[in-house]
Order: sequence, then structure tokens, then C-alpha cells
Amino acid sequence: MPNGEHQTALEPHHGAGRYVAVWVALCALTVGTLLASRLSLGPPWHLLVALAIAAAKAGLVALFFMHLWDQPGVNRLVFATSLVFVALLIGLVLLDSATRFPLANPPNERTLRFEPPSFETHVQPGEREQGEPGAIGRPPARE
Amino acid sequence: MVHDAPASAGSAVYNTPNYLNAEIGVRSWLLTRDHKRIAIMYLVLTTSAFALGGIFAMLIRIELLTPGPTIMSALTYNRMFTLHGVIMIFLFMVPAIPGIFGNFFLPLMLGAQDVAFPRLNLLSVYLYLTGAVIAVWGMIHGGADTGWTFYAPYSTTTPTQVVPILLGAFVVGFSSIVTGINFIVTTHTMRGPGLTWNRMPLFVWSIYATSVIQVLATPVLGMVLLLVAIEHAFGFGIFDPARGGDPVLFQHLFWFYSHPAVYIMVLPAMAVISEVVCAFARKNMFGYKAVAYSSLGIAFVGFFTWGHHLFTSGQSTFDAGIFGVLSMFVGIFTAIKVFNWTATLYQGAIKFTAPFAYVCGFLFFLVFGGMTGVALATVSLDVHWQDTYFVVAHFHFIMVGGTIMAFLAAIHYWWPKMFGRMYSEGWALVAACLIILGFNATFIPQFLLGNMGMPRRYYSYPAQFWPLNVASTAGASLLAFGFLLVLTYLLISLRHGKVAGPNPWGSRGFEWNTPSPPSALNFPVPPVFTHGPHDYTTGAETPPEAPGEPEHA
Amino acid sequence: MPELTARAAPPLAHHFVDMRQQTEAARLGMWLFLASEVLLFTGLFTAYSIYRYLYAGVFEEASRKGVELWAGTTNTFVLITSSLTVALAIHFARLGRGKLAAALLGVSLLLGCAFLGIKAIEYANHFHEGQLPGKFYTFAEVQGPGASMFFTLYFIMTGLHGLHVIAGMTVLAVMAVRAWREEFGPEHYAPIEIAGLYWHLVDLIWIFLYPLLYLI
Amino acid sequence: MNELMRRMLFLPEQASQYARDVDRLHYFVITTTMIAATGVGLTVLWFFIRFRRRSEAQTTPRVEPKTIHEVLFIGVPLSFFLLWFAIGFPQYVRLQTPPRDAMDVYVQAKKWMWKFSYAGGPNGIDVLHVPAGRPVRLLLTSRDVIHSFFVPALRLKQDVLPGRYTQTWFNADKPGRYELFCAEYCGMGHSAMLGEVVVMRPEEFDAWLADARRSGSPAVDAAMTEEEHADPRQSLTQQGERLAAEYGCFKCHTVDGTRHIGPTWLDLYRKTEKLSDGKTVLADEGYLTESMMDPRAKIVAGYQPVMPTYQGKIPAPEVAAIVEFIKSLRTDAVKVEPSKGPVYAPIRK
Repeated sequence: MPNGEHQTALEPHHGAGRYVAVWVALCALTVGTLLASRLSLGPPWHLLVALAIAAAKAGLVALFFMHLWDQPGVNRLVFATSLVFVALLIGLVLLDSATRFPLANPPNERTLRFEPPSFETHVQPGEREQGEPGAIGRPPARE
Repeated sequence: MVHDAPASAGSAVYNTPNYLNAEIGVRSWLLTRDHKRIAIMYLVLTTSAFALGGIFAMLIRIELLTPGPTIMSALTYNRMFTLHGVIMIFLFMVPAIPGIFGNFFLPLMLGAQDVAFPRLNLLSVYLYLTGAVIAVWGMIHGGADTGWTFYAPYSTTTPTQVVPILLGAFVVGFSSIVTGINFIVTTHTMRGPGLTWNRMPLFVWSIYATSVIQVLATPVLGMVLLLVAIEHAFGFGIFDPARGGDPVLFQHLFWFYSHPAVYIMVLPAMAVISEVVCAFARKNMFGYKAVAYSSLGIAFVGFFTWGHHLFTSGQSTFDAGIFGVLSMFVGIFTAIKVFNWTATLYQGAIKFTAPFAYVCGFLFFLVFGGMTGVALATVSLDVHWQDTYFVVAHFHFIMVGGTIMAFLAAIHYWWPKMFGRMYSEGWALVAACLIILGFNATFIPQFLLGNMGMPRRYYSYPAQFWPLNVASTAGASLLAFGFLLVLTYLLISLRHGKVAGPNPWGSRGFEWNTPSPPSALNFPVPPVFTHGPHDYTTGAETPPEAPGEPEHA
Repeated sequence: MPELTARAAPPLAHHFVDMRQQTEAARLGMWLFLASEVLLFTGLFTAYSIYRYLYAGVFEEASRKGVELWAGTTNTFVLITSSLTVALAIHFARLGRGKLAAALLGVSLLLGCAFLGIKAIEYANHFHEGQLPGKFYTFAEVQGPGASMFFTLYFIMTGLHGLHVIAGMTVLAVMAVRAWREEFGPEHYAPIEIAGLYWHLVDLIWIFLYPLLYLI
Repeated sequence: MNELMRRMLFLPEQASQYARDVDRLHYFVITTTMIAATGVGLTVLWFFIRFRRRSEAQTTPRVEPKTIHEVLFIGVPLSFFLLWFAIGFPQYVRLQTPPRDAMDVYVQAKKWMWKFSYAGGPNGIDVLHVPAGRPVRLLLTSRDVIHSFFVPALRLKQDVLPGRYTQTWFNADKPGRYELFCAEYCGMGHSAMLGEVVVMRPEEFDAWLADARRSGSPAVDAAMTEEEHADPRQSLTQQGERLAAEYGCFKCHTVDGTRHIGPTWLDLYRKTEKLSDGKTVLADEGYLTESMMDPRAKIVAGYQPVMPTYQGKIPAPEVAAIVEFIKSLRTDAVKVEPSKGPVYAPIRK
């Protein structure tokens, strides 16, 4: 005898029309994302728009083709949990790259953005004017 | 019962039908789908892996007996510690307690006849075996010298046999995922009538939390190991700095698995301790819900802390702060468990036995090892300790002092249930003392070595580290002797131990309501659960009531 | 189980209490497996995010000059449609129309072959142009740091996805045979349903690969 | 007290104020840990003595926790842990933030040795000379795999990554010789990748440096030069000049302020350049490195994007040398006499 978890009624069974409607929506969204990419929205919008449309499509597939809409909560929970960890991994690793000491990233076009203050404080222009390049052994004349 | 099997061992206990003699022959073992037999297969396999890893550990300790070269070359030494790490972690620590005790007792505690997917369960054994064989093949054909962490770009450029070791770990990872899925589904769908979530044994809660980590973290490890293997074999350049690759990315992906993996290893240990504490204190768990939910808390928060392995690796200061503060929270869940276990002893009826001796050791080691872990996550202190023997000592406190103590507690606690025989209690206590003593002698000097600044993975070392290394090696010999003693008396007890009976400890855990050893079908009548486990308030045994109707055909 | 009189009773494993428990277990198991698949790909998506962040311009240039938009777009439509046919196949299998379900699965298999065919043409082009990962990279039009990284990720991501397509097609083929033999019905459709789940996941991953590799 | 605790915990000498500060946190953390572990152990022992099993049929009361118990179980350790973090993290931030007047030393690690380059020369192998009481910033890079720069006496450790730079700094205030280890596993010679940090009194250091730059010494480290095809007797700046010529930089860039195919290098360092897309950029080490690796990312206004990429063609240490050379090109800079090469004979162990 199963316990309470199995006591849900048979899942509702929808007609085939619903699947076709979802398919039409998916195709429309694909055309949409293609058109949006032609618009040259520029960063970061082109990325956000494309990912938002992809997420919408993925949502449709998961909810209707994969029946998450009808099924017991635990399956939804499993899927949602996996997405939380996807966001966690990508988010924190990206954050690291974005806030690192700039030279600790590989040489790239973005090295200069997101400079932490530690890097700014390195050597200011004019500070070394008194000495030879990279004056060593003598603190720069300052204040 | 299905079979009236002939006696196999020629003694009274094995004349009763049970899972060991339900079917006979090698084939019946190799193709079995009985969760109990699969557990025994895991017992044999993981214990062999432990022996192999232990031999490597002893060789490492002997090499470090003197500051210069002692018995092997630097390259051999590097292979030794790599294989010691890979075998102990992937082939013993991760699969041992879930594979053996999870498989054996999870269905029994849930009142189920088997795990949800018996065929997948067998598959996981063979995946494990395949991975182990691939890895051992790699060891014989050159081994790897990367350390178990496989840090790129060293691992992608070393000429040793990294690829088979990586693939072996990858395949074993799949075994781990399959086991995890199986246990989660079993816990969700196979609980017997009346067994609500809040009546589930704490063992089940912890194994469940472990499985969640296994399912969600292991694939990332699989991917990253595959990427390293691809790069090593074909030069795709994904972690190659010369092609714009980022070695720190490897570390992120690796620790996203390998930090939660620490909890894959230690949560099952906590599962065991929860059962053993209650059984020998004859007490209900103090703060059942706190202990249960803290397992899930560990599983969840454990995912948020991987960056504390990267404080010195060039990670951003900002990320270090985030990971630093989040790491402080994961210690809390362990603290909750430790305090509740200790409080469980209050007003109990404590009997000092070998399993309980290991619990006492476990509690001390876990507090010390756990708090040094939090200390290591204290950002500025980590800068000094990172990659020194302090780290080595810390995680051995958790792994050996935590997981292996719990493994030993479990095997002593459940041995009579699994094999129907008692071992020699006197020798067990001697061995427990030896192991606890040897453990302290091995690893406390390593904390001090770390403070002195001796980096890990050193083949030779400056002379000031010598005395403490000698102490550590001496302790390790004691430890090895203790393990051999355990192995000896347990094997002897299989044939000569006295018959245990269904419940030699008077435990009120659900799994003790079966005969020892349990029959092939677990329960002739499915049990009905009316209360939680470990209820010692009444004098008489109150086994879960059996419903009137017989089991279905 | 009175409503099952028409066809053979579905197989109930000895350790389950009833069909519902067995179905729920199978479904939950599949979802957990899908979650682990998602995290398997997450390793690659993380690598993609980092390198795209570091080499944004080069990645966009490589995507513009290195991959064929028509191929990616066609493949997107192909996979979406195959998902539809699989969903419909499950629908008709539940209604007991096994032959129709098998036919729909056959269409899905054909679409899967089409997907792999287009992918093969793309791969052939990449080989021809030297748009290859890591040390094999010889594509002159896009240079600079991160250029070969785009193709490293491209090949690993689409390659792993392609392996999943092949695995999914194998499973669908088995299900097509079983549906043809009228093994499924209103009470017993869990195998074809979880096989479908797997195919939908393959589609789901492509839905993200398409914009990341072809559009931006 | 400090000395007692330090010896009890086997900690090495404290060669900087940072080391002393970190050690204070260390004592606090270890003391708390010891008290907690011993406390739990003693409690278990006491409960065992007090609540031993009297009979085999003994029953026990059902004890349930009050909320206050669980709050205490969570609150007490959490407040300690957060306190540790609150003390430790600012120390870490301090370690990650070099002061602006720090002296720069480039550190290159390779299997299995350390090379230290002072901007005006000389180079040192395995021995880093620094002045006491002055902050020193290290810019570290590796030629092969990951290494880690670890000086226990300074409580300092920083991984050295191939292909990019990490930084760390210290201000050693106690003259002496301190051990330097490689802490990140790097292969067969990992445990032999030892070095020394020699902290000298400032005036001694100045004298040493002047002497090192003036007098020549033919001592050349074979292992380093073989792969580097560079003459270590040259200072980093001079190496940069030679390398720039070798790589053909001067076909497009001048060093005298004249406009050519590319922008001149004179006074380029720390100059604010206007880009073709209207943005501005500060030409610091990061920008200069980037411009070699990915020249088309930021084109200075008025120039054509014709420069090829040098990604993968120039090893990281050579990039450092070229950058150092560009930094040296200043109109107001005092002309430096070419150093006669290192006077400094590396100490080999």
C-alpha cells in the first residue's frame, strides 16, 4: 500500500491540439529570436533578449511537452533545484572573473574594465618623475 | 519464503533461510538484484580499495621518514600520493557508506522490499568496478602524478597516464550518480505505510541529503575531468593559458564538485552516528528535526562555499569575501548535529561498546577537524595554511577521524545484522583504542607541520620538519596495525563468532525488526509504522505492527 | 485492475506495491537523471560564460564568420518539430493507438537523422576552413585571443549534444518498436513517456546552444 | 604571550607586522577550537559516567529540545565563526591591496626555480633581496604550470599563474633570511623549488643594489638562459628594448615621439589615449599587455587597425620586459647608464 504521496488522481490528459499550439509558439519564438539578432541591439541587450527568448522556449518545452504543468510537485522541485545550481555556478564564477585583479585574467579586450581600487592605487603618473624608470631602492618623493 | 535453501556454512545460524543462502553460486551473486547482496559486493570492493589506498599511504609515510630520499624516487612518490588520493576518495570514501550501509539498510528502514531500481543498483556496482579497473590499469601502466586535484595546466601537460585515471574517476562518478538517483527515488516513493517524513530514521535523512549532492555535483566533476582528458589527449586548449584558457576556471569547476564531495563523504558518517548514538544511549534523538533538516542544510549550503579553496589562487577579493562568509554558515549545521548528539546522551542509558568508542572518537575529531575547517575558511589564516600540512591534517581529521570512525562504528554496529554473528568485543575495544591513538599520533603532528610551513606533496623537506614527520609515521604504523586487527577478528567471527540473534543490542532502529541475517525478501509482511525510530520510553519491544493481510503474490 | 482486461497486464516489478508507485518512481528517477544531465552541460555553459565574457568581441566575430546561421536555424526547427512528434506519440500511445505512435516516433527519428546530417555538413565545413579547436585552429579570418576557444567550446558543446541526440534516437527507436507491438495503453505508458522526457531535454539544451553559438 | 603561543603552535618567525596580526587571529581561532573540542569530549565523558546503563531493560524518558537549545546551538558557534571572518577578511583585503609607494619586483616561476627581476636590474635566481621596512609589491607570473610563492615567516602565499599576473605585497620589518617554498604542486622538483627572501637594512639594500647594478659578473644561470635566449646581464628594460626590436615593433612604433604607423611609445605609459570609438583609456600595464595580445580591441583614434596579434607568440616574461621598456620611455626621465649586468651571482643550493 503506498502512502499519501501516490494518492493524486490520474494526471489530466489534454488533447493533441495543445501540443500543436505549443509547437507554433516555439516556432514563432525562434523566428523572433532570429529577427531580434538582426536588429543589432548591441551589448548587453542582444544577449539578454536572446537568452530571455531561449528561456521562454525552454519553459514551454518543460511545462507542456515534458508535462511539468500537470505533474506532482517533486518533479518540478527537482528541475527547479538543478536550475538554481546552474545559476549558482555560472553566477559566482562570472563574478570572480569580473572582479579579479585585472592582470590575473588572461590578456583580453576587457582587461581594463572593473578595475578594483587595489590596482588603481599602484603608481600614479608623475610619481616617478624624480627618478629613473622604476626607481628602486628609494621611496618615490611624495608629500 | 521462496527458497528452502541448503545450508552453506554448516552452522545453525545459516540454516535459517536468509539473503546469503537464498541462492547459491557465483552467478547468483554476480547477477543479483538484492540490495543486501549488492551491499556485500560493495563491502568487498570498497574494502579492497581501502586496503590498496592504505598501502600507498604507508609507503608515503615511510618515504617521509627521513628528509631526503628514503625508499623511492620523486616521480614514484608523486604517483603514490596521487593514487592514494584518487583511490581513497573516489573508490572508498564516496561509495563506501552509501554503497554498503545505504544499500543494505535504507530499504529495511523504509519497510521496502528493495530499492526503487534494483537493476540500476547492480549497474552501479559494475560501473564502479569498471571505473576501478580502468584506473588500476592506468596505475599499472605508469600512473598519474598530478595529485587527486588534477590541477590544470599541470595535469594537461604531464607525460604520465592521466587519461585512464581521469576516465576511471569519470565512470565511478556515474556509479555514484546512479546510486544517488536510486536512493532519492526510494526515499520518495517506497516508504512503508505510516512512515511519514518526520518518522524517517535519521540515517535515511542523511543518506537522502548525500544523494542530492551526488546527483547535482558529480556531473560537473565528470565534465571537468572529461575536459582535462580531452585537453591532455588532443590539445583542445580549454585550460591552456597560451590559447587564452583560464586555469582558475578549472579550479572553480573542480571544487564545485569537490567541496560538496566532502559532504558526500561525511554526511553518511553523520547518518551512522545518529543511529549508533541513539542505540547505545537508549535514547530518542534530542532535536530530531534539527538533526534531520541540518542534513539538507549541509547539502544545500555546501554548494556555496567552494571558492574557499581558491583564496590564494588569483580569485577576486570580492569573491573571496562572499565565499568566506558563506563558508562560516556550513559549519553551523555540523555544530547543530554535534550538540544534539551530545545532548542525546543526557539522561540516557549508555553502554560502552566498540561502536560507541568510535562515536566518542568521532565526536572529538569532528569538532576539531570541523572547526579547523572553518578556521581554514577564515580568509587571512588560509593564506598561511593553504597547501600546507595543516590542510592535510584537517581533511584527514574529517575523512579518517570522521568518515572512517563512522565506517568502523557502522560495521561493528551492523555486523550482527548483516552476517548474524558477533565479533569479539574485547579485541574490538583494543582495536578501537589502537586506532584512535594511532590516528592522533599521525595527524596532530601534521597540524604543527602545517603551522611551521611545510607544504603538502613534498618529497623531501628541510631538516627542521624531521622530528614531527617521524612522529607522524610512527602513528601511521599504529593506525595500520589497528585496521589489520579489525579485519582479522571480523573475518574470524564470520565462522566462529557466536550467533547474534535478531537484535543483540536491544536497538529500536527499524532495521532490527528483521531476522539476522535478513531474509531475501526483507519482510514476510510489510511493516506499518506508528512512531519514529529509537523510541525507548517503553520497556517492552514494540515492533512496528504488521497488518493482517499477507504479502501480495 | 479492471480496465486492463483488453491487453496484457503491464509488468509490475516485485518490489513495488502497485503500478502507480512504479510509474512515479520511474518518472522521478528520470527527472533526477535529467537534472544531472543539466548539470553535466552546466560545466560547459560555465566555461562558455567565462570565455565569452573575457573575449566578447572575438566570440561575436567568430560566431558571425565561423558558423552557418541557416544550419543552426534549420536545426532548431527540426528539433522543435521532432519534440512535437514525440509529444504526440506519447499522447497517442496513451490513447492506445500504438501504430500511430510508432509512426510519429518514426518521423522523430527521421528528423533526428536530418539534424545529424546538417550537423555533419557543418562539421565538414569547419574542417575545411580550419575552424578547429585549440592547436588545430588555422582559420585566418578570426584571430586574437579566444578565437580558437570559441571553436573549442563549439565542438565540445555540439559534440556532446550530438552524442545525446544519438542516445535519444536509440531510445526512441526501441520505443517505436514497442509501440508498434501495442505494448502501451492508458495505464501503462511510463517507458515511452520517460523516453520522451529525455528527447525533450536534448531539445531544451539545443534551445540554449542555438542563440549562444549562432546568434550572438 | 605572543612568543609562548607562537612556540607552542610551532609557528615560524614573524617577519612583518602582517604576520604578527594574522598570528593573533590564529591564537584566538585555535584556542576556541581546542576549548570547543575538549568541551564536547568532556561532556560526553561526563554524560557517560553519569548516565551509564544500569540494567539491560532500562528505559529512558523522551527528551525534546526547547527552542532556546537549538537557538544556542546555532547562535554560539555562528557568532564565533562570523567574528573570525570579520577579523580575517579585512586582513586578507590588506594583503590584496599593495600600497602605492611599493617597490615593484617581477617574479617569474618555472620548473623548478624562482627568478626575481628589479625594473632597473639586476635579476636574481632563487634569492629575493628586499629592504626592511619598505613595502614591496610582487607581480608574479609563471612560465609553465601553476606555482605558489610561499614565505612562512611573512604568512604570505600567492599562486603564480602561467600567462597572466597575480600580485601580492609585504613589508618585512625584521632583517634576516627567510625560507621561500613553492606551495602548489608542480611536478618532480616541487619540493626542491626552494628559495630565500633576504631582508636587509634599507641602507645595506641600497648599497647592495647599487653595487649589483654597477659591477659586472659573468655568472649566468645556464638553466634560465637556455630557454630564455636572453642575456641576464641586461636589465629588464634593456631586455625589453632588444625584444621589441626582435619582434619588429619598431617597424611601426617609434620611441622618440614621432608619429608612425602606430602610436609612439614615448610617454605612452600612464597616458590617457582617445580611442576610435570615442572612449578613452588609461595606458597602463593592462592596456599595454592587451594591445599586444589583442590589438584590435581598442584602436587609438587616428590609427588603422593593422597590428597583428602576438597572442601565443611572446611568452609572458617577455611581455613583461617589453612593458617595462615602454614604461621607461619618458621625456623627463633621467637617462640611465646601461647597467653593466648583474653583479649579483645567484646562490645555488
